[in-house]
Amino acid sequence: MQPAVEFRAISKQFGAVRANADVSFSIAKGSIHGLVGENGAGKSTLMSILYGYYRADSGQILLDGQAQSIRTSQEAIRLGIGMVHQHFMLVENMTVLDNVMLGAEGGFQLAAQRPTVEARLREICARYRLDVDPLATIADLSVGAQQRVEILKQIYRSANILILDEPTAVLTAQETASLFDILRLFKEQGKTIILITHKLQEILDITDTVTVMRGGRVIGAVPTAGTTKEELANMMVGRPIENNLPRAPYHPGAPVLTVDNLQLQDAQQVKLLADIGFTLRAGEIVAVAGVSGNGQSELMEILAGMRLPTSGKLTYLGQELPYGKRHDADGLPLAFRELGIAHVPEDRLRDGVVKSFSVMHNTILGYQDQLKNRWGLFDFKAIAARCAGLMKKFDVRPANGDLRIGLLSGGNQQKVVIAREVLAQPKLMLVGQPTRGVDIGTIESIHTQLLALRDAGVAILLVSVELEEVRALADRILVMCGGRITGELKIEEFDTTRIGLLMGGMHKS
Amino acid sequence: MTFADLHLDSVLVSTVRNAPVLIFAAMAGLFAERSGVIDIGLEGKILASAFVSAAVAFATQNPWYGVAAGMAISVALAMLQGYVAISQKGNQLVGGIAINIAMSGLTFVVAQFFFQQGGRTPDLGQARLFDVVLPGSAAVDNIPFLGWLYAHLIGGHSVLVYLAFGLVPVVHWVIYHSRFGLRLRACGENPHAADAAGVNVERQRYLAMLVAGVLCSFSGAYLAIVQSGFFLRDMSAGAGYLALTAMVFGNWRPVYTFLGCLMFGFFGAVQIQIEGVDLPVVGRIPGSLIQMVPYVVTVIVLAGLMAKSVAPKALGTPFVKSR
Amino acid sequence: MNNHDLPRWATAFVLPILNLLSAMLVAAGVIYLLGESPTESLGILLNSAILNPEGLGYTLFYASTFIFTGLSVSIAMQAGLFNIGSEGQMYFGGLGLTLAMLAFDSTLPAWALIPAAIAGAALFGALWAFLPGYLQAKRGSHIVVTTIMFNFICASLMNFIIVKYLIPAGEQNTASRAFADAAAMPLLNQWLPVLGETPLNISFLFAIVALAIYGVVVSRSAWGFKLRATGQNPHAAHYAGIRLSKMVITVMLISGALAGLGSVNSILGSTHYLSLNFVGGAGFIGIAIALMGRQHPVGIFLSAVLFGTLIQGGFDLSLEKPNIPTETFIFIQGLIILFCGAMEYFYAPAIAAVLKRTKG
Amino acid sequence: ADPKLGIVYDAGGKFDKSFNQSAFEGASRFKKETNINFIEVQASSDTQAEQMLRGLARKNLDLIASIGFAQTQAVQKVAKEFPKVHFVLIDGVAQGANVNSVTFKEEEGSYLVGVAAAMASKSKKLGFVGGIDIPLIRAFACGYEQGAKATAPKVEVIQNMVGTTAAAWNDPAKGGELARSQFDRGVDVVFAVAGGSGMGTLQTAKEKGKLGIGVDSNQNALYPGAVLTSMVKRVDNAIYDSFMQMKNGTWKAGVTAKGLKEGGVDWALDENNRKLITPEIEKRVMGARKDIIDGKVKVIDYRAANHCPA
Ligand SMILES: Nc1ncnc2c1ncn2[C@@H]1O[C@H](COP(=O)(O)OP(=O)(O)OP(=O)(O)O)[C@@H](O)[C@H]1O
Ligand SMILES: Nc1ncnc2c1ncn2[C@@H]1O[C@H](COP(=O)(O)OP(=O)(O)OP(=O)(O)O)[C@@H](O)[C@H]1O
Ligand SMILES: [Mg+2]
Ligand SMILES: [Mg+2]
Repeated sequence: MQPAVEFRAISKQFGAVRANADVSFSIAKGSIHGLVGENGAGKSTLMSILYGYYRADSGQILLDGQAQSIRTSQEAIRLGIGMVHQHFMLVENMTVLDNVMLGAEGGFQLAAQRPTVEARLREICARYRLDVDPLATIADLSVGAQQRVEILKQIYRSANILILDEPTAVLTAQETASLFDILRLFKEQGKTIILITHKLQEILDITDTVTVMRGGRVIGAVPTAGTTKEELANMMVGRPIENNLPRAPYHPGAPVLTVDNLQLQDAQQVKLLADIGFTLRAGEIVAVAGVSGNGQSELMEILAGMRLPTSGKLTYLGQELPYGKRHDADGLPLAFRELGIAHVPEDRLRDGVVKSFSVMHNTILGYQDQLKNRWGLFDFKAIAARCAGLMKKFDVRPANGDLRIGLLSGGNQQKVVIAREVLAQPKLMLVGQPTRGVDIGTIESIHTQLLALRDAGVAILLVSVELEEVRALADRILVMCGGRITGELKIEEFDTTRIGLLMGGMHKS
Repeated sequence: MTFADLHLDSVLVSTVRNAPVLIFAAMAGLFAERSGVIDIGLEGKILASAFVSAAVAFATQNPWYGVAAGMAISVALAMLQGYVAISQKGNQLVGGIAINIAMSGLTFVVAQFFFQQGGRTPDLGQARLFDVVLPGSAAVDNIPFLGWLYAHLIGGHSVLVYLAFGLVPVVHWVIYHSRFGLRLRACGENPHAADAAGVNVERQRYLAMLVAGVLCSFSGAYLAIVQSGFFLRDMSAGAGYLALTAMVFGNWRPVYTFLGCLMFGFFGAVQIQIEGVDLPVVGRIPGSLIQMVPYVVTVIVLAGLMAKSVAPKALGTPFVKSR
Repeated sequence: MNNHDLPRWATAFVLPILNLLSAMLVAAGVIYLLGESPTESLGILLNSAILNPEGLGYTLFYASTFIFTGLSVSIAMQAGLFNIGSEGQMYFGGLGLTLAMLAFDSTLPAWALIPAAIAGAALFGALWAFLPGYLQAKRGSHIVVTTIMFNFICASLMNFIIVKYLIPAGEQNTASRAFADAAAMPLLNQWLPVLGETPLNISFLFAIVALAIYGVVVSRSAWGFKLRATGQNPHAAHYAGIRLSKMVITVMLISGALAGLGSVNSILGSTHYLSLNFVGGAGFIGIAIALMGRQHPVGIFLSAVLFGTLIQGGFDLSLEKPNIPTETFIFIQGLIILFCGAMEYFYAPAIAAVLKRTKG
Repeated sequence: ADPKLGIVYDAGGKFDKSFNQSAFEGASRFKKETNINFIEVQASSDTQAEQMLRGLARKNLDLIASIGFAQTQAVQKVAKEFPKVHFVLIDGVAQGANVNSVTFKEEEGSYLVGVAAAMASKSKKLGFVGGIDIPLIRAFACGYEQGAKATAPKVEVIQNMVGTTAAAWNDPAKGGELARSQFDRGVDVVFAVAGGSGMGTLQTAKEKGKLGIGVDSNQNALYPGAVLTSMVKRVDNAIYDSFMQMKNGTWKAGVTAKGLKEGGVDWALDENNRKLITPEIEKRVMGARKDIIDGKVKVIDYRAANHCPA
């Protein structure tokens, strides 16, 4: 049978970077094909070429055996290709309906089309068991729901070849499972799916074949049935990956942070956090697990000083945290940093880095007042040296401090952020989604750093939707749902089912 | 001062007459900015179309040729702006301001070259657009209120006034209920999403600029061949910036923007009426201070009543494929 | 944005020169159409604005004001604020200066007058920028709109104050009385007689110092870092503990003060009195300068000198060539901004192609 | 030898429909009659005025005419530096043995058109549209009001100013709008003293079938039948005379205030407004004119009195 997609010797150069070098492989019709590789391996670039975003410098793409020149996304769409991008391609202030109609309106007058489209959407939602309200506004939807909208768009346009670039990076286990159910349904209908992910378990769970890329090249393409995580990891990174990182025995020290009866309401008096209470000790990692959007982010923001709680008592190393009589949290994070609280924000692109700044300047962010001399000026020689040291220690690639950080891959940006916060020698470290979208090699190195910090006696609060990550790092686990803590487990009690129930709001019983 | 001193009737008629310059320009800006292109170049386009329409109307003695020529120049400038913003991916503010400055100089130079009247065109005389007298106006003119309403507030304006007011629902419909508008808004909010959905972002933005050019031209034509009857250097006198303000004020939404334009028109008219009048409490406000009334009101309204204005998210950022 | 992989020397020198040439070419076309010789006109322009020392003096005199307004717009832009209000801030700064002079010019000694004038100008400039800054920071009122409004309001207010209070009895001129001679900024021709009778004064040196301080503060100081972080990514700035509203208000105060300082050169350097609408668009030119100079001190300096050249040279040229009205130079300013500021990468693909070919 | 002459216009430029233009016309008339050329420049700012004056003085001009009060200080300064050069300053008073300052009694001319307006008005409501609220404009307004009130004590004068920035002289739309609003309030004669903006005022008067009054130069011909008269301010004569005196060697320094008597201001009566000016009006105006010239009527100058009696 003709392969649905065939890449023939695709090459693509960005300046000095060979993003794709002589990439050739094919994807069978009606199969789910995995694509894995380190950050910056060239996966997204290849898919962008297929979707008409970029033009390859050389090489050919064949669809059903026909050579196609795909110059624009419009052409790709016409050829039945659909793509769910790593960063959602949705217009946030529009409804689901309008987002689906965008580019496929079916006529000049929207009003004439809307009822028909809406009906079709409802029908599709029912058939594929997609839980989406066509009239909801995107901004009001959870990440998972937005993901479903992206899929919905593709189904509506009856894409035959569906590209998913890291669709699961922001999803919970349940959401991932239901996404995979949909993909299986797709496959049954003879559609072809290309799935990019950094989670090898997912590759094993759902794909038929898998292609591994490294440095822009194809390292190998293997049937999933005959491979293992270890083999894939080895192919990706070029060395074996350690899953069970060594850690010192659990000996928690004195309490570092005590949260008592913390409450948070928004302007409309909706309770975002209710009755939160826990204690965090030196030398332990406490993970907050939960479906995203259940108050974890707010909790982190309050603890980092980025947001004020409505009420509650927060004691840090014996003193009350200085929320004081403030009207807003303007400038508060600085005070918290000075107390020794470091923060790796969940949304690194939004909060954690200034994309247009160099890596070196980003290593100053938040610590600008500590690094200035008495004239208020920076000593850039010293800062460059500091940055170089940091990049070396945390293996940031490329190790060039003058590069704009926006040009680094997500994983490397994350390393810079973590390195910056670790370097401040905090007593309390708040870490949000530290490995989202990061490749397995980098995950390993980030985890190693966090464990080293714990072993050095730092108290770490980790928010993660990845149960794998929680299991790998946590000493204790708090589960949140609906702004409340619904349960607490020791790591020995780790039990996916039980955690799943708690995450769904089944109260401690 | 009594209520009658306010001459509310006169104020309202004046509001209606003043607003079109702002309405056309603000609606033009709305199209451009909703597509993601900052249109600070409204002023320059108004001025250029005012000059060209006056000059052509004078030369041909036909106002409609003037309107058409004004449209041509305004569209040409909008395309230049589009080329800078869309194809060259240059700084949109710089592009717009460059056009404003260049037009302020060029209209004078050209006007001077052709007419030798100090950057003024000769009077248009019969080549002006005249006011429409609604049928039966004379008959009803004596009926209190209704006569005024029919013959003076609703009737008795130039065609362009009706066009301006008629434009508002049309723009509303196009922006919110047409394919063009959906794509337009998508390009201004998240061009990457629009692109991924198969919308040609550059084309869409050029189209938006085209519409902006057409609409803005009416503003200049109205100024020159309706309101004044000739072109005078720098006669746009900040109308482009005021229109932009009305648009920001209206949160980039057609109806609110329209209300913003009316507000400027209204307070401009009120200001005329209260000049030299003894007001309760404050007494007679000196002439020069009266001039600031519309602007002070705007600041107060912006600071006091309005929620944060939300610009289209991608406003001002050139669209570059790749995230 | 435009990533054409050009070497630094090409982006820093070749592109701007080509852009400038393009603008000149269009301008030459217009001058030709007006019936004059472009080359001769250019000669006159350069001669009267640059080569002739007195002309150069005037060029730099105008540039001194523009440097301040350019800095005013630039520093706000660093924080992501588009301050269109430098015009009004400079105008109001002029009032502060004037009040200081009217109060003290007969009592204070000369050495104290100039600092007093500077303080008055900066204070009032800052004052006029405060409310827009405050409203932006605390109420989210769009700074572009409020500063435009404040320009209009300032014009009215100043009109009122000058006419009502400052015109000396019996005078026609809509201006305050002239200040005591002691209050004049020392002219540079004292030390450089070659400058002849030009108003170029120590404001120029102040402007250079201001540029240097601006450069150091913005790119090397912690405060400048916070400033830029605020402009580039307010979320990250909040995360970094930068007090956004304080930053916005502070930078607007500084921006306004800088604009106000522009009046020191205009008033104490030349006219010695405050007159109606004395700013004459210097604040708006500051916007063009900030944009064209990319908010970089060297860029601001060069753009300011370029605009000074156009004003001074254009002025002389229109004297010699009556067919070329001064307004032609407003048009040329627009062209230069267009080519150098907005279409800066117009020639980049061509240069890249040439470089590629020569490299083989 | 022929004298070397120059004119420095102020920011309004030589086509400002106001005193700069009038000066230009006077100089042109001189040139036409004598074939002696003159240099002309425009100074956009006070700094430039000084620069220009000095530049011209260095060229050893014999006489430089500075138009507009904004050049007062500059003339004073440069005149001191170049004692051999002669200066004429229009609308301002500058010190110096080589300066002739020419001011005009705008209030007297305005008084006359005020009389005409009050007579021509049926509603007894008069309008005044000024450019910017500055003393000079107020002097026009005040003289106008005095003339009107002297003619018809009940008459009401509504005043509006176009704006506060330089744009106020170039905003015919606003000039027209102000007139409309005044007409709506019952005004039927409007006096426009607003440079280019005044064009909009006169235009609107014509459109609305009301009467406008022009200023500075004779604007009766702009909209024949709709311009009642013009308050002419003979800057042209002042310039023409100065140039002539220079040529003839009779030029003298000093301060001249030109009123009706000196022919500095007047009202305009020509074929364009002949039909509008009834014999009664003409008689009344000419009477007032004579009274002023004879000193029987004293028109208060707002600038000196600092308030308007009317
Ligand atoms: N628009 C671009 N301009 C320049 N270089 C680019 C561009 N896009 C990608 N690259 C380069 O191409 C390489 C491959 O990038 P790509 O996005 O394909 O990686 P990836 O495999 O998708 O990584 P990740 O796992 O992080 O998503 C990167 O090293 C990057 O430096
Ligand atoms: N405009 C660009 N110029 C240069 N390189 C780019 C550009 N855009 C992306 N890249 C490069 O492409 C690579 C992958 O980019 P991408 O945005 O896919 O990272 P990422 O996938 O976001 O990382 P993560 O998946 O962890 O979030 C990075 O190495 C980045 O440097
Ligand atoms: Mg990728
Ligand atoms: Mg990625």
